[in-house]
Amino acid sequence: MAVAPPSDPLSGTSLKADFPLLSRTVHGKRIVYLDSAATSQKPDQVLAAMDLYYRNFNANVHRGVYAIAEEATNAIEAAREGVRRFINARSTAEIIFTKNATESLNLVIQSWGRANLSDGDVVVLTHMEHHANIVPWHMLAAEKNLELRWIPLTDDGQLDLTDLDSILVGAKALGATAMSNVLGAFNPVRELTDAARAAGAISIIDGCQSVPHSTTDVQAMGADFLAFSGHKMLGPTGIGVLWGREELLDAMPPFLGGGEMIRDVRLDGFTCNELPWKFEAGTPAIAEIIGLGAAVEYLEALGMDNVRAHERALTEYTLSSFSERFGDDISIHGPADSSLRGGVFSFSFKDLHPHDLSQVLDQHAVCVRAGHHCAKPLMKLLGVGATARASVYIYNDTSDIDSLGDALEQAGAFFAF
Amino acid sequence: MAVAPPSDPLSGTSLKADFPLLSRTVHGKRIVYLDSAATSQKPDQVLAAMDLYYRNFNANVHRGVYAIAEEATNAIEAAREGVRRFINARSTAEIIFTKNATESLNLVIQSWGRANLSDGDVVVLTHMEHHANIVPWHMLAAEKNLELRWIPLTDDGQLDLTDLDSILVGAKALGATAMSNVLGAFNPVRELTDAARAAGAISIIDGCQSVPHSTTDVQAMGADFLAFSGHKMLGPTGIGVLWGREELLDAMPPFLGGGEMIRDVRLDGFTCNELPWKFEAGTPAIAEIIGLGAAVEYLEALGMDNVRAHERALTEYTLSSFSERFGDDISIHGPADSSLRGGVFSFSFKDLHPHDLSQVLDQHAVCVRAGHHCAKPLMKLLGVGATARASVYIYNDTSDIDSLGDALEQAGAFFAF
Amino acid sequence: MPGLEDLYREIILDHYRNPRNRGELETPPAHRVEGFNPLCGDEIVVYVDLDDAGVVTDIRIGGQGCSISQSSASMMSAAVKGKTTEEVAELTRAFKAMMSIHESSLEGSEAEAAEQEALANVKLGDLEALRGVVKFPVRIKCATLAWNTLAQGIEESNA
Amino acid sequence: MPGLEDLYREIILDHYRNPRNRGELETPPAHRVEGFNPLCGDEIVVYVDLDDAGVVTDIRIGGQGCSISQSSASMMSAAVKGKTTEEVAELTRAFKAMMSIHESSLEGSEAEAAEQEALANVKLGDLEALRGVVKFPVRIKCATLAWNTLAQGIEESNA
Ligand SMILES: Cc1ncc(COP(=O)(O)O)c(C=O)c1O
Ligand SMILES: Cc1ncc(COP(=O)(O)O)c(C=O)c1O
Repeated sequence: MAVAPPSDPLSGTSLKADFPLLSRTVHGKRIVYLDSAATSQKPDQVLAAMDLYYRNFNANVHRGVYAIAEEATNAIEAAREGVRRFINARSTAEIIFTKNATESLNLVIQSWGRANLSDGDVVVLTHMEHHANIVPWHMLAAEKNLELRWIPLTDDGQLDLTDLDSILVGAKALGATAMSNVLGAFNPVRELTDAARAAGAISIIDGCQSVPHSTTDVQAMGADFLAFSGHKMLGPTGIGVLWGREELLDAMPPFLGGGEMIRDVRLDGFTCNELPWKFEAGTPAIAEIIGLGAAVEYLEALGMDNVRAHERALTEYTLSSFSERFGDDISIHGPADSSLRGGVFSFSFKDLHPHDLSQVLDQHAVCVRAGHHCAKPLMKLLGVGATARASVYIYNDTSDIDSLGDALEQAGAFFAF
Repeated sequence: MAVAPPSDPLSGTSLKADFPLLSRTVHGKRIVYLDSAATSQKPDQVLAAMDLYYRNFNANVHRGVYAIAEEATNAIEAAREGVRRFINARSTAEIIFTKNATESLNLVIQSWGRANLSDGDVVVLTHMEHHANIVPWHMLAAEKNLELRWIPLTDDGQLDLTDLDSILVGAKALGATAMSNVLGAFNPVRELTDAARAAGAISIIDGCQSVPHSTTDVQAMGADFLAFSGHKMLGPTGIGVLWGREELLDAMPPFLGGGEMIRDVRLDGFTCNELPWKFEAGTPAIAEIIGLGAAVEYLEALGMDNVRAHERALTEYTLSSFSERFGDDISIHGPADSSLRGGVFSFSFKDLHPHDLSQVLDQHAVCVRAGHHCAKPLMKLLGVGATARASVYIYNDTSDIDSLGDALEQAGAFFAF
Repeated sequence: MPGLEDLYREIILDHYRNPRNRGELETPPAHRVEGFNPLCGDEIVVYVDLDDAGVVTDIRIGGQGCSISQSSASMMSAAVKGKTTEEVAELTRAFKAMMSIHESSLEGSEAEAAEQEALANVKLGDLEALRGVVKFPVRIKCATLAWNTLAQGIEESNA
Repeated sequence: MPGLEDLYREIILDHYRNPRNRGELETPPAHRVEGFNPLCGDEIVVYVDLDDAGVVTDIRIGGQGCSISQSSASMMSAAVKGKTTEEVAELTRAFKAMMSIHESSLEGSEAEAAEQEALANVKLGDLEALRGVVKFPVRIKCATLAWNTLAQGIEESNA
């Protein structure tokens, strides 16, 4: 259906105008924002949608008969339908709003995990998981005495699937990120979920980095659960999504108890509401859901294949221009082939510590992250305490990469004295 | 220190100008918003604070070296200090940001409860609790086989504390709302927490309705935990607070696992970060925390004693003018004495069903809620399936109450044909 | 803008004030089933008696709710008495079709369109008075509560 | 606006490139303690040897981190060797006082003011070079990491 994408269908330069923060200056220079893997900037359209809610129909949802309460309810349910369409879920019953991807993962791991796992059960994770898909498993493992197994990595930062089937033997669940927030690697999700299903395990996919940057089709993915965050995909903070297969969600016990998630409450017990509300206790993040809905519309208008093509073009530019400019002075983790990776570049530069490096880059208004990126087991495997990480999104263009390169040169010079 | 408050130190009329939604019209009439117990309107100041963040320093927090990441981190930690001051907590280590009060309560009940309660233990709740302080206990009770006991109510909708000490015998925890979202009753929190402590129970106070409407001093309150939501106190959706005593929070196991809440993560385990971050997994609701900080500043500038005095004056006006206008046609649940109650009026009017009533009121642009208000056990006790509820806040004034009265007259006439 | 008269037709208020078939039936032989509207607290109890041929020989309604949910239940009770479960199912589909908002007809297949037409021929009688509810979307669940509860009751007593 | 020169003084970069007392000590007799900066991933390992009189007879530093955390650790190791634990505690307080941002002096009591003055007399020597870190608040934790870790180590070996 899709034709081969042109080299770069989006112009990051012209999109910049939609993002108010990108016209800000820092230390007297125009900001160069290269930390979208941590959080993205937000377009005017998203801010306007939330503002409209607060100024025109701010009211609590689902329980009001009056006009603005109905408008608010319709707006969040329309956003739910927008998210459903965006990831091609079968039904809005499968779209659960959470506060962030971390809560989404904890919801599955605690609710599904407590109900379905017991002493000695095996859970398989990858060595490139974010803490959000590790720590909740450690917590459950301590409670239930589970065995955690780890899918290793190849030298160029991809999953090493050589022994996948034997690793999965006896496993009840597989947790895997669709794209690494450190290595940039896109993982072969369908291959993973097929292998998991064959082994009798459910699969829980962390889509934090993949959903904002590529087309998502949960049905084609073959997964059982998918978690992602709004703030990394042009949406506001305070909103995440858990998608899950309806049969599984239906069978799971509730996670948080309170208003909205009940059908009846008595002194001696309660019954749950239907999906998706069963898992949405308390007043929802109404403005944030509306903002996420607007973000999804913005991305759909661009076309996710175009987003991916743009970032792939930018990835190729980055890899080649940096290798040309810096040769062996720079080393970028993860796959070298741009078809296997997204626009997240964890790198080391000369002998500079990432923390010092990003401090100097900041003086040039270049924003990159330095740290363990919530992936300490991966850092240990890479043999580093931290990396510097630059990451791009729709509004970035080659001039941003050039600015980063210029700032790297300055940093090299500064620490060479 | 505080002198007897004047009859009404705030003018709701002049405050209205700060709240953009209140100038909206519905069905051709200017909106009369009387549903602040469900969610409050937001002043320009709060919306501007969030907008400023998104337009000027939107970045992920706690992990960035660059300028805007530092600005964002400082902003949320300043908001934490603002909340600490607002409720007079000893330390910001005790201020935990959640997504809403429901999550705050689930956090305590699940984390503290799982670690400290076991088979046959007793938990005491009041018969006027919101589902958010009932359902999580039902969930834990089913898991741990706990006994739930209920503090009964007097005929005029106050807690009946006659047998409090005997109800508390052997109890490990007391859960009580500081103010009922149905009856309007302010409960004698200090008396409750003293009795609980004497019985060896911790106390978990639901401050959703009290914190927005009166001065809060967690140290004077004598409680162990206090939960409240931002959206009911001029703040945005998607943000709640849990305050807890540091010793208890320190000893509790983590609730959600992921980034931010860790000190170290290895393949074989993890160690927790310090308070308050230990309980804040994942990217926080950054904009929402900043918005809550601005809301707290707005309320502090008004003075919480003034807020209470204003609402008390409005309560007196409502009770007396409605009794004059409607006599026996209206009956308002909860205490008749305005010193014992806040501005939340659940009522029945003639023989009209609340749902029908609020539909008619909506035609007159008067927003009141109809339903069980997430307090089904209380509804059953009151012998009703639902009530209509009008609730006021700082921006309401006597003209809003008059508009409600006028609309009630029209409703009576409409259904009398 | 829809007015209150669109919602509260006189016949609705009549059924609300003078509900038909209010009460209980002995169980067994009757089957008892409860329905909740979690949003507003409305509760409905349906007692239904089916004979061996699947005919609704008797029905009673209990519970409490707003004028829409109560009048809908009352009208339903009058409409289904003496009907077979197939006829009840068809009536239910027709009623729910009337209650559903078709925001986009793009999604409907041809089969659905044919079904729509078939249902359009089902006589709704008094129930037509509830058509105005569609203009007040939050109230649709009030109107359909009794119907969903009855459907569940019939299903359970067949099981 | 503070410039990079305020942060990266020459003496800091010297300690970073040529860290003093880098290595390990045998445990026991030495005590080993690890410190983490959860925000950036810096890790420091301090080996400290105390004699019966509470004198730091030897100290070694391991781990990895940025120039600020590493140079602070290096300078610390040089500064504390041969000192008593009381002297180390005083030096630590003085260093941390230098590292703290006093946004408001309103809150400080008179006793605190006196303490401030006493600490001002403690000679920090090379450590003075780290004063510029205060202008870069996120980096303060880098500078204090080694000190907190040492304090914990001394506490543990006294216990
Ligand atoms: C007394 C009380 N407790 C708890 C809650 C739950 O608050 P939220 O829905 O913001 O979690 C509410 C409000 O709905 C309330 O009024
Ligand atoms: C791969 C991955 N998983 C999970 C998360 C956690 O997302 P959040 O912090 O929004 O919960 C992130 C982002 O920090 C991520 O990059």
